[in-house]
Amino acid sequence: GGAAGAAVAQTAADGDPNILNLPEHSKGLGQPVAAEGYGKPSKFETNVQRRPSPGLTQTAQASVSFAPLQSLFGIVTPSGLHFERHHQGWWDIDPSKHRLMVNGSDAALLKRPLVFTMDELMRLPSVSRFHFIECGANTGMEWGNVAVPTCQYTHGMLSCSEFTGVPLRVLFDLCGVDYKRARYVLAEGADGSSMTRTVPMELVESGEVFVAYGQNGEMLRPEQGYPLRLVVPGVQGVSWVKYLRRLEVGDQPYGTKDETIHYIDLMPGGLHRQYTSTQECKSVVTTPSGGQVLLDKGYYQISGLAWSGRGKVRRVDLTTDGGRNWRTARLQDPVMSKCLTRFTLDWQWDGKPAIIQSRATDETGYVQPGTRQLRAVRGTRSIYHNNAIQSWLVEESGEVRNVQLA
Amino acid sequence: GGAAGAAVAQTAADGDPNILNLPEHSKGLGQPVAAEGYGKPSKFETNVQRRPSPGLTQTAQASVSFAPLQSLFGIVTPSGLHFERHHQGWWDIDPSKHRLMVNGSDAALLKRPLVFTMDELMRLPSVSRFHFIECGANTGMEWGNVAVPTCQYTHGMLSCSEFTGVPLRVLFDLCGVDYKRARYVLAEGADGSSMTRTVPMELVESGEVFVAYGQNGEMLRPEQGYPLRLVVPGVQGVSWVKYLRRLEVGDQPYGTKDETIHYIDLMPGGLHRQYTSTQECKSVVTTPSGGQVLLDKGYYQISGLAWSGRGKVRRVDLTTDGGRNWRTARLQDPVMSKCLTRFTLDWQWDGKPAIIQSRATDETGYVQPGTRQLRAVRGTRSIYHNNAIQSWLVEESGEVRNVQLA
Amino acid sequence: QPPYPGIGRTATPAELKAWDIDVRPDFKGLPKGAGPVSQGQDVWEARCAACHGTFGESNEVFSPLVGGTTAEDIKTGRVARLNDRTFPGRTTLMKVSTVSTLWDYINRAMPWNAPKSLKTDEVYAVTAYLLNLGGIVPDDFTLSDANIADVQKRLPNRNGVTTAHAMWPGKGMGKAGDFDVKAKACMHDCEAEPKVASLLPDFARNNNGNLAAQQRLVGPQRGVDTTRPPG
Amino acid sequence: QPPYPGIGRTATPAELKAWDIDVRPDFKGLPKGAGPVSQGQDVWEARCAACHGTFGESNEVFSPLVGGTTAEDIKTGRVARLNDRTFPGRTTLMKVSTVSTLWDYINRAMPWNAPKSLKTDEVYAVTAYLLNLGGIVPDDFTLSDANIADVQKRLPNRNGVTTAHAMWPGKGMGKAGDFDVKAKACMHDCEAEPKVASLLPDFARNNNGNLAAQQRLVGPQRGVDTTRPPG
Ligand code: HEC
Ligand code: HEC
Ligand SMILES: [Ca+2]
Ligand SMILES: [Ca+2]
Ligand SMILES: [Ca+2]
Ligand SMILES: [Ca+2]
Ligand SMILES: [Ca+2]
Ligand SMILES: [Ca+2]
Ligand SMILES: [Co+2]
Ligand SMILES: [Co+2]
Repeated sequence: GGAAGAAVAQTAADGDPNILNLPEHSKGLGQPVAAEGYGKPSKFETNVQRRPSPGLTQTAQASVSFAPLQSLFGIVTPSGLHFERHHQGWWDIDPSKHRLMVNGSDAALLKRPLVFTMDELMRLPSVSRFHFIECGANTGMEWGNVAVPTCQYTHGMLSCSEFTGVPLRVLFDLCGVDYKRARYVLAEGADGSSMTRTVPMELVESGEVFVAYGQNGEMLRPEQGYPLRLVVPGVQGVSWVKYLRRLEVGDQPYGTKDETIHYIDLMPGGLHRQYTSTQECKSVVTTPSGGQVLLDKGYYQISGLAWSGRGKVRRVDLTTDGGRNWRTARLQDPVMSKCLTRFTLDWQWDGKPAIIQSRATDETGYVQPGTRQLRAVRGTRSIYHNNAIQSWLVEESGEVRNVQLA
Repeated sequence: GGAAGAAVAQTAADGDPNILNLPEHSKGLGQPVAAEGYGKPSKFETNVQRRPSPGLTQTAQASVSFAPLQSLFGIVTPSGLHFERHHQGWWDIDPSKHRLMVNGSDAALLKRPLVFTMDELMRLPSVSRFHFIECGANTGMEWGNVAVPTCQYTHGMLSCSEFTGVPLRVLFDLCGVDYKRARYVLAEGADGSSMTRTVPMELVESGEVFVAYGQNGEMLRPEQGYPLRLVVPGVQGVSWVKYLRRLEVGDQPYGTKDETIHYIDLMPGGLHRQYTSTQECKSVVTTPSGGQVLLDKGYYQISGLAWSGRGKVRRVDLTTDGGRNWRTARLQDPVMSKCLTRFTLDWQWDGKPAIIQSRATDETGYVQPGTRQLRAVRGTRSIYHNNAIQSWLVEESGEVRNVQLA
Repeated sequence: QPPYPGIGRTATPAELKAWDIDVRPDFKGLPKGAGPVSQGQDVWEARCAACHGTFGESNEVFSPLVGGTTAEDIKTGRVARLNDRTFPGRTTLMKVSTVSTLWDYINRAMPWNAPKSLKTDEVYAVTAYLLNLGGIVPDDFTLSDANIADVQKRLPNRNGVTTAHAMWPGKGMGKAGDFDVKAKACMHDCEAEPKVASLLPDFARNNNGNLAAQQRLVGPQRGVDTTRPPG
Repeated sequence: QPPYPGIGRTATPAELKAWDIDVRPDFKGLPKGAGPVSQGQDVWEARCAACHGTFGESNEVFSPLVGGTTAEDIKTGRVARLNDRTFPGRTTLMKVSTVSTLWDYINRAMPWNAPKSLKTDEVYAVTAYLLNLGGIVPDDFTLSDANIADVQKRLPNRNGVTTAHAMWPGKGMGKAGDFDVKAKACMHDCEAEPKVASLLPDFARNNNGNLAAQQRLVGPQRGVDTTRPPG
């Protein structure tokens, strides 16, 4: 193991050659504007990629690629690094041909079923909001044991963007939905899987759910559902139906494949919890984190992400001694509801083994549980909704390892 | 003129063929995950590019490319579309060889001049904050007359990102800066122009100024100064020195080329204002805006951006009758200091000519001026700091034109 | 006059028919039709077996569809093997609690590489075949809109789900607000026993590729070179 | 012990020398040296004239450096032509108020395609040549660290700048807080005269390229096709 090519300042007696010998870029003429009409990251950043986890899925179209959380700053996920979860592959759909239909399970549930073009949807009143999206299966590989080495793989089915779109309530009002009877919404995609999920009408009535076309200032990316996806803040990603083609209102939940065969949580005793949707309060330290090597003893800023599907993060506590003693971290502004919150804390590493954990509390008072507390209630076979406290062991060598504690 | 290929729903008697004939993507298998480890926008979005304005500069390396504000949502600018302003071209600098030096104009101004590697800077306590950056010359072509057709060219030297980096005060404290005497900071870049600008120590002491390596979750883009740039919230972009290699503290301003020969504002009477730095409160309607054609009469959501270099936007008013009557727009959360704020307002277009303007007020009470009010004080030859109210004329044909009023 | 004149138009009956394909647990949305197990076997072998195996047992492209259910389960409506930690994997038939889901999903999404290419009767037939493989319907069974509700009563895991939890953010079901896991935020001298119980074995170190190539080249740390042993 | 042990190290004298190249208006930072106008002309013709023109008059790659200043300006320290709206462009010598700026900028950034390639004496010389072209120093002048302060006293626009404005966000200069433009937020029946006074003439319609290709293909509007006449 050990650090791969740490750049140690080669300071000769009179100074650093990187200072004494002026670099080419200080002595020449650089590249023109609009060399790229749409720019790319530096060539020195090619290690920062989204990646699938080998062996996790048997196909690449019903699969996952994970966001490299260990290399991200702040709360916004660059759209090029947004995690992917497809069930039947992704498409780049012509928006001029895309349609959204709104109908009822029976005709009496609304006054008129409507069809919208993208031109029409983009004319309607819109909102822009920052929200996290987390797959219900995020950290699912870790219910029983440590399975993967880095936070890209443990927590990387998580991203956060500024989404823009039309509150679903606006569309439903246009259709004359009977909110008394219509307590459930079915969302359906236009891809091969025509992904379907049931959403509670309460979240539509609150104004929170919207049909989004924008993400981080531009249109959604094809991998994230271009030109239209549902945004269901606080709820697991599978409900944020991509390539959204249809919304149906009904008086019963729909028991779709991804709420009857998957995204059901196996409890001790053999019952499955069905329609588990909320992403409960959770956090993870991203710096330092598994697979990294600290270059030196001394000061580090511990940094990570916290979020809750029930509202704002209220507090994050950090320990470096495996949970005996905790300190409260700084929360970075802005702290927004159902959005990632970045936290930081100062740490002097003395070079001895240390176990770092973070524990988030949300505005409802819910406290992120430890692995043992979570397992005591839910066992280890739920697959979904693992929001346990993550532990990183910093070894004397500086190597950081993913561990679970007794 | 007229709309270029508006997608009208071709609704046959029994329905839209885009619904009746299932599209390929509903009947096939799409692309795999991580087809792109770093993803790109849809191929249908290629019109959304940053662009130089023909004839504005004589070279492409001392030049500008403008962000396509007319196509952006929310407040975050996608990094690939961030406006560019280079004086001697851009570079993709190896971060392992980049250094930051902090020194004093004379030795007594600090206890020790220091050199930092990127490894070291990225270990220090960091902040992540959303801020706009606007070139002091933004809208500069429009001081005297209408010069360019779209808000990409009138206002596109404007972008907004979540920046991450180290408060400059942390570095200055490490150097033992004598804040009593050292009231000015010189920032210097590592590119050919080795761009220099003077920054007031007050903004460092307030904790606002930071040396940034992160932008929208990833590292800065090469065009924006990778691996290090200064962030000076509220101050014109030229002070946000890219490829930052050196900071010097001094007891006098530095009279650099870009504060003595450029970025000086010519006033009536022939005096130049020097060291004009603050970007005063300003706003622009981006939808609808110049160069667009409205597809139809009826409902539109007017939408735009407001910002102030002195703090938060407090209010935005909108008119559709060229300034006779105004309505107050909705401000989109979050409203942050020295950051773009998105505003929206409902509008029913009756198909008659309309003149749309927005007028922002910031938390200091400063009201964005009209063209006449601004010219009455500053004339028309300032080049920089044109924050006048923008007017868009919607013609009966639906075409929107950039106009200035009598 | 609507608030947004000219935006949105009424969907036609043909359009609704083309897109409104969902089938609910109460069979609302289910089109009329029928298909026998024997026809289902033909469809299966022609259109499904390549991926899922002749008996739905394959793990090549996805977890097995069939297996792990018993005649006893069909009686109780609870799949006993869901409690058997030694049983490898969990098949579709072990989990599915509503037969509508099978019908709906096959109809909308299968075959995976040619979704929506099956005729309605073929969906009935191939669903019948899968149910037959699971011993839920006999070899001579013909599944139809008329008898599917009876089949539901024989589904092995039909009683295997609950909505009694706090994770449905609506009032229609579940028990919102009542968290099942109640942790406390202890700050000092907490009970925690900082003993490592699980970590990746050294041989698995490089399973996710060389981590040195998965971390930024600059910053407070590097990626560990997992092509070399630890230490 | 510093709060961040091991982070940052003291810069060496050689490093400071290599990078601390700025020259302030009070000439702090100016290295010793000298260069005559005649040598400056050689440097200019070899290294600068291709871009800026033999007499600094070219507008090919950048606005002209020289021109527009008079002997009278040298006396008053104010460039009169800055008030002459008919005078085309504003040259560098018309604007620059501190001679240190010229020296510093040429030293750090010119020649544009080979910045920092000039020797110190060459910077003195070519600065002298530019000043000579502007009639600020005589043909036989040798600019040096010893006499540059005298040249400052002859700079045509040396009295042409003010910091009396509210746009310096510090207290060291300017008058922060006192806005010069005081608009009011009238809401109803405002004085505004909504008469169009300026718009792009039809012949300039396509100057920035076809706007139809500069707008998204979908949404509430399209880009106007500027290859065709308006209407
Ligand atoms: C080309 C490969 C392929 C073919 C052919 C195919 N399937 Fe599938 N099937 C898959 C994959 C992959 C999945 C998992 C999709 C996902 O993850 O969403 C799947 C999922 C399923 C499921 C859901 C299983 C579960 O537990 O979620 C059923 C049921 C199913 N297939 C039935 C069929 C039937 C019936 C046919 C033929 C009519 C068929 N499949 C043809 C690949 C295939
Ligand atoms: C290859 C072309 C090129 C050469 C050679 C060149 N320059 Fe320049 N010069 C430029 C450009 C382009 C600019 C504007 C840079 C910018 O926008 O920041 C410029 C700017 C300047 C300026 C600042 C003018 C202003 O008003 O901002 C001065 C002074 C100057 N050059 C002097 C020189 C001298 C002296 C030399 C030779 C030693 C030289 N130049 C060689 C292209 C050139
Ligand atoms: Ca239906
Ligand atoms: Ca200096
Ligand atoms: Ca319409
Ligand atoms: Ca499997
Ligand atoms: Ca060090
Ligand atoms: Ca010019
Ligand atoms: Co999923
Ligand atoms: Co600039």
